[in-house]
Amino acid sequence: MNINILYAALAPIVAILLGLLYIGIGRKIIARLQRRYGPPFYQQYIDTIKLLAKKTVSSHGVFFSLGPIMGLAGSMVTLLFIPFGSAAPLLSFHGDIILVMYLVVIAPLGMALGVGEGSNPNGSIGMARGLTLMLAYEVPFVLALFSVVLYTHTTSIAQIVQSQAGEWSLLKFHGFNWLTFALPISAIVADICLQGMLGEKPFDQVIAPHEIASGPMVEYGGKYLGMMVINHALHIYIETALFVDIFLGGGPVWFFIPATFSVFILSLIINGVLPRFRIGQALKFYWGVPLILAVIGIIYTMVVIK
Amino acid sequence: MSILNKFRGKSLWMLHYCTGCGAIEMPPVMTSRYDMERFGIIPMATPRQADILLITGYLAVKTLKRVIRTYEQMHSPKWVVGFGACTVNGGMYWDSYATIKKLELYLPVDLYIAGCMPRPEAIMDAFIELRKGISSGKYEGWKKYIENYDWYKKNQAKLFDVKKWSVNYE
Amino acid sequence: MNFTIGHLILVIVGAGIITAIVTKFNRLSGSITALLLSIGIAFVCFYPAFHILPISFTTGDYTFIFNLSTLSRFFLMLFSGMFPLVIMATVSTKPKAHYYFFFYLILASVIGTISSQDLLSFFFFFELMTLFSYLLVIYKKRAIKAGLVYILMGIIGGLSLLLGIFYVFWLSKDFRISVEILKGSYATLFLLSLPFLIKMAAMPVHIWAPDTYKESEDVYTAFLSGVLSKLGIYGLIFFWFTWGIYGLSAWGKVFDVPVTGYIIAWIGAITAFIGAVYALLSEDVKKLLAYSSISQLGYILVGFGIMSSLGWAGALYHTLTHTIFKTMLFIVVAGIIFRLNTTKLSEMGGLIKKMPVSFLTLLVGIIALAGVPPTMGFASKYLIYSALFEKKLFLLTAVVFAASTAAFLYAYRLIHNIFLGPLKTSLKNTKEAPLPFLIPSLILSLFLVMFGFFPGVPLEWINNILMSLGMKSIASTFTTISTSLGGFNGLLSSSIFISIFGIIFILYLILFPKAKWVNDKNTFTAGEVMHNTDLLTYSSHFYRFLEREFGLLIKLSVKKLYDNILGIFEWMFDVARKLLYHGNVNGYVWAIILVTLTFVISFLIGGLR
Amino acid sequence: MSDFITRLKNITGLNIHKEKLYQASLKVDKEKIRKTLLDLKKEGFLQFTTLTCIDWIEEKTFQLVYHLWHREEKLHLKVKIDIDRDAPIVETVSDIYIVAQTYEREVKEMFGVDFKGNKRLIPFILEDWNEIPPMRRDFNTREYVKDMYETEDRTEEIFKPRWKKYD
Repeated sequence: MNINILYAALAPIVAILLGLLYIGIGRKIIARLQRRYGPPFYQQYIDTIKLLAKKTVSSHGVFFSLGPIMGLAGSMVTLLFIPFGSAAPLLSFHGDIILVMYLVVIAPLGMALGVGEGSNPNGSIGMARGLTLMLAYEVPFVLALFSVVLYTHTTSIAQIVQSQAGEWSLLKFHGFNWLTFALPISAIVADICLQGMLGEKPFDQVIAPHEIASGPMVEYGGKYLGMMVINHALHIYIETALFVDIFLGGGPVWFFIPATFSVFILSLIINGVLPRFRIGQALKFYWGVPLILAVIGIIYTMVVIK
Repeated sequence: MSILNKFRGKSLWMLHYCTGCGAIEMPPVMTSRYDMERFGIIPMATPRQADILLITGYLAVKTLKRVIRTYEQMHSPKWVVGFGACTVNGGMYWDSYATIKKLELYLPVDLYIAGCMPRPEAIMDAFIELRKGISSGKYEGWKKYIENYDWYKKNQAKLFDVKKWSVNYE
Repeated sequence: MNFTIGHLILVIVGAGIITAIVTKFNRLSGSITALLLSIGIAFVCFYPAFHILPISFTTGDYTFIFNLSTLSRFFLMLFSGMFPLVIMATVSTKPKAHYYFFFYLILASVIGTISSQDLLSFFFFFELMTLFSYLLVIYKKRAIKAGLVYILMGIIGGLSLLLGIFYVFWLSKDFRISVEILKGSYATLFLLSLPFLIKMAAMPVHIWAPDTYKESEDVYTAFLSGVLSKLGIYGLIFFWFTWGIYGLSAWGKVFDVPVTGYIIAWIGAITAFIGAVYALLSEDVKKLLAYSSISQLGYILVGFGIMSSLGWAGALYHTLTHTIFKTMLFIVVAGIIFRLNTTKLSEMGGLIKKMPVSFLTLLVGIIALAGVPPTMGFASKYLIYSALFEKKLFLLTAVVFAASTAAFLYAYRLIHNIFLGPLKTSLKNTKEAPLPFLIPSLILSLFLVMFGFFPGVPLEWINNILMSLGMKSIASTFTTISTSLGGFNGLLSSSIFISIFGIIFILYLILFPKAKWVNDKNTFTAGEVMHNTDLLTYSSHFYRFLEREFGLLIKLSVKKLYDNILGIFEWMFDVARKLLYHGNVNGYVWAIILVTLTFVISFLIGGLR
Repeated sequence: MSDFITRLKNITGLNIHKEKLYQASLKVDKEKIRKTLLDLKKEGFLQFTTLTCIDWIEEKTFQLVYHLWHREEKLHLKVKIDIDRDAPIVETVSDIYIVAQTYEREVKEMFGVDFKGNKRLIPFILEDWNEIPPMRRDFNTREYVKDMYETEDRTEEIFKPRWKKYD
């Protein structure tokens, strides 16, 4: 238990460092996809430190300043309820997947309040789009989770991870306990939803720098933006860790970190070659094929467990 | 603060104010051919996030007001780069009634890139120069702007009503 | 101290008369009298040393029975607890004498309804409640048209209830429901459910709600939506539990859920979703809250329809949550309307600096509405989802989850359009809402947060109800709720959130230099000076892109369906009028003969049976 | 083409000169401009291309040129009027061709020609302009530039920008 608390205290720092590293390597990979040389992999750290080292702090109001703080706190608390693979369950025995689904929302909600007080219409449009995108991807995603709950008879993430546990060693590879193999359709649906959660193309309507001047971030600069970048890094870690915990069996640290990274890179590669949907199209997309696939996945699960 | 300056030099987020023909030289610099992202330079959408204000081309009095307002909205430390002959001395608009001739009278220009137009190689070279200068703390235009605020405002006031256009007077 | 329900009702009526008389002389002292008396009544209902005894009296061979079951007590406390808070909010609006009189009469009839154990007195008090409620709805002149729809739907519900009661009587020759006789009777089930579905504004019969909520007096709307609509779920549980889950299961099961319950759950889910969509597209703050109310009551129906102990616990928990946050939201909004004199969302904006307390309470309200953890909204959502997961109702889950995500959308729209964005130039001199609006909303938001930390406290209460209804209780402690699938610790998650927030906030205060405050004009507008900051407001048609996507849904509104039905009726009556009132004496004679013949034949058939 | 011009001449009684293959010009009196344009619009000149102004300072006149385009006959017709430079007032044609509203605003701003009846003669592109209209030939640009914008180097005292020169 004490070790667990230590892990919990360290988890946010590790997650921030990992998330920033993922973004940095991701930028390099995107650059290579576009036949560029690309920035160094540690570029994101430099950017973050630079932003935090900016000297001017201009704020539109109390909640404008509190928004990023609330976002960061929301992301960190979510993080603690997601196990770090099978290595450290952190607090995940004290809350289950439904709690996590709602804790994830705190960060955008806090951000939304700050953005709203920024009194810039671009930010408000960005938030309206972000919430709509959430409306779009949550429905298929919750159905994908539903099939997992059907299969494992639990909503606790730690127990879902345990149910996929095999013998983990470098020599012996027991990947076949993964829910990805048991529930392939649901895993695909969840991965499609992950694309929207991470806000990668074709679902980057929220940021859309060319349309709405980077949307929610339009009035944020300097240190606040630094906090938002950290929050984004945390967000990337949370979403990918959730996916790996549920569908790729968590696993020990040497598997967990590369797994989260490859899940992120997969969505980034898709991001690299696609243009952007209109927000209405994104809604139509998610409520079309992925939703039907999710329902098929559930029916498949019901057949499998019988 | 020299360590922080090293970080600042390696991460330059740029707001490009594209008037006139200078804008056409930017796409090759941004994209695969010259790839400025490898130096940590990426274009930004709003002044709040940017470090460099890049002015590519002539500035009419009318656009100068907006540029100054944009500059004042940026978070310091910040730098201004004048790009092309038009920002140096008016260039081909040397006798135009509407465009300004010397940008440094109104904004603290840290670096001029001369030429009509400067080639992408010139821009890259200038960015590297800027990067070195920022890392060593050589470029401090934003400090000068604060120190000599009245001097700059006096110059600006000759062209337009600064009270109406500056964010600091509201 | 012991007293009967009859005493309680009489005392409330008496309090209403006293208040009315005082208000006649002086509005302000009338309001204060009303407030004090209502606090007294709440005290009487809450204080554990006071025992409210059952009462029954017989006239002829009929016995009226009034008794408070565990379920009734829950609702009694809900109603009598909310009552003084709502009354408090009326103080600054200074209403007329009959306003308070009717308000007290509504409370009296509601208490009569929830305590009556026989059908006739239930019907009597239920109808009285509808009538007084109608009289309060039309307190404002603008609401007369909306009130017409309200009373019409009330009458339809009342008739349905009466018909159901007569049917029960025809079956059992008794005005009390007993399980054996009712088994297998769809008709009674339908007739005895319809009035409550109307009260809860479930989807096909919801048409009275948006306009009534929008037009009725602002504070009364809080009571109407937050409190009175809960009578629907009380009625449903009151009648349905008589059948028992096993009795209902006799009609067949879908996914381990009785068919009737499954249908109710689907009605609830569709109500929740469509209500949420209408809410996020509405341009009027009260209409938004009205549709939100419809949507939230849909969740209660979903929980109720699952017919498991988790589902009913979820329904009852959400009843409590919704009562608290919707009453609060309507009171806060009433305060804002009191200052602004407008209900249009596009005429508000940027009020956060002018009304900080209202903002904070509304913020807590929408967090509870969205069901996000530090408030008690999450616990009720959690129970409903657990119930859905447990019974493997995946399509329902999808619809309910879509609805609850849509709730984020309209909740954000509510807070954004009123409080965020640039301050409207016309609202420069707005002041904070008066104290009578703020105090009740602060008290209620305190409850929302407190029960968010200790989600087990209300659940213990609900467990008592479940056990009295013969169902399994939910495993819980003060801080945790656990189900067969999982569980959560409310105190842990909330306190960790608060502490991390605190740590970052302190770091922020230490490390960050003092922020330079910038005004609304100093925003990124591509260098332009916004001389009119109203142009920066993004509030009307906030989700325009969704309007395009949900276009079909909007076109297929239920109201149009009713209009079409009305049109058909008008046409029919027109034809009938032309046939009957043609001015020809022969025709009248024939008509009379025809009607007489019909009666005779029907009597003969009846006799033959 | 020539047929059309001849026909146009016959119908409207105007003195039209053919200049190039698809170009013709016509000079009318200042008072007749509205009537002429109305007639020409009836004949099929539906497109009002632009309105230009020439400052004949020696003759003390402004020449306004209305450029019209006939789509079917492919004829670019220039209708010219002369107005007095000292009292530059002419009647608007913005009710005949709605687009003329903007062109008239521009001419008003750049030359100071007033258009009677134009409902939207508000300032166009110049902001805070206090001098005589800048496109008039008696406006001395050089002098104005010399007054307004300093050209000598005097940033030495404050802050000297660095240079990147490429020859």
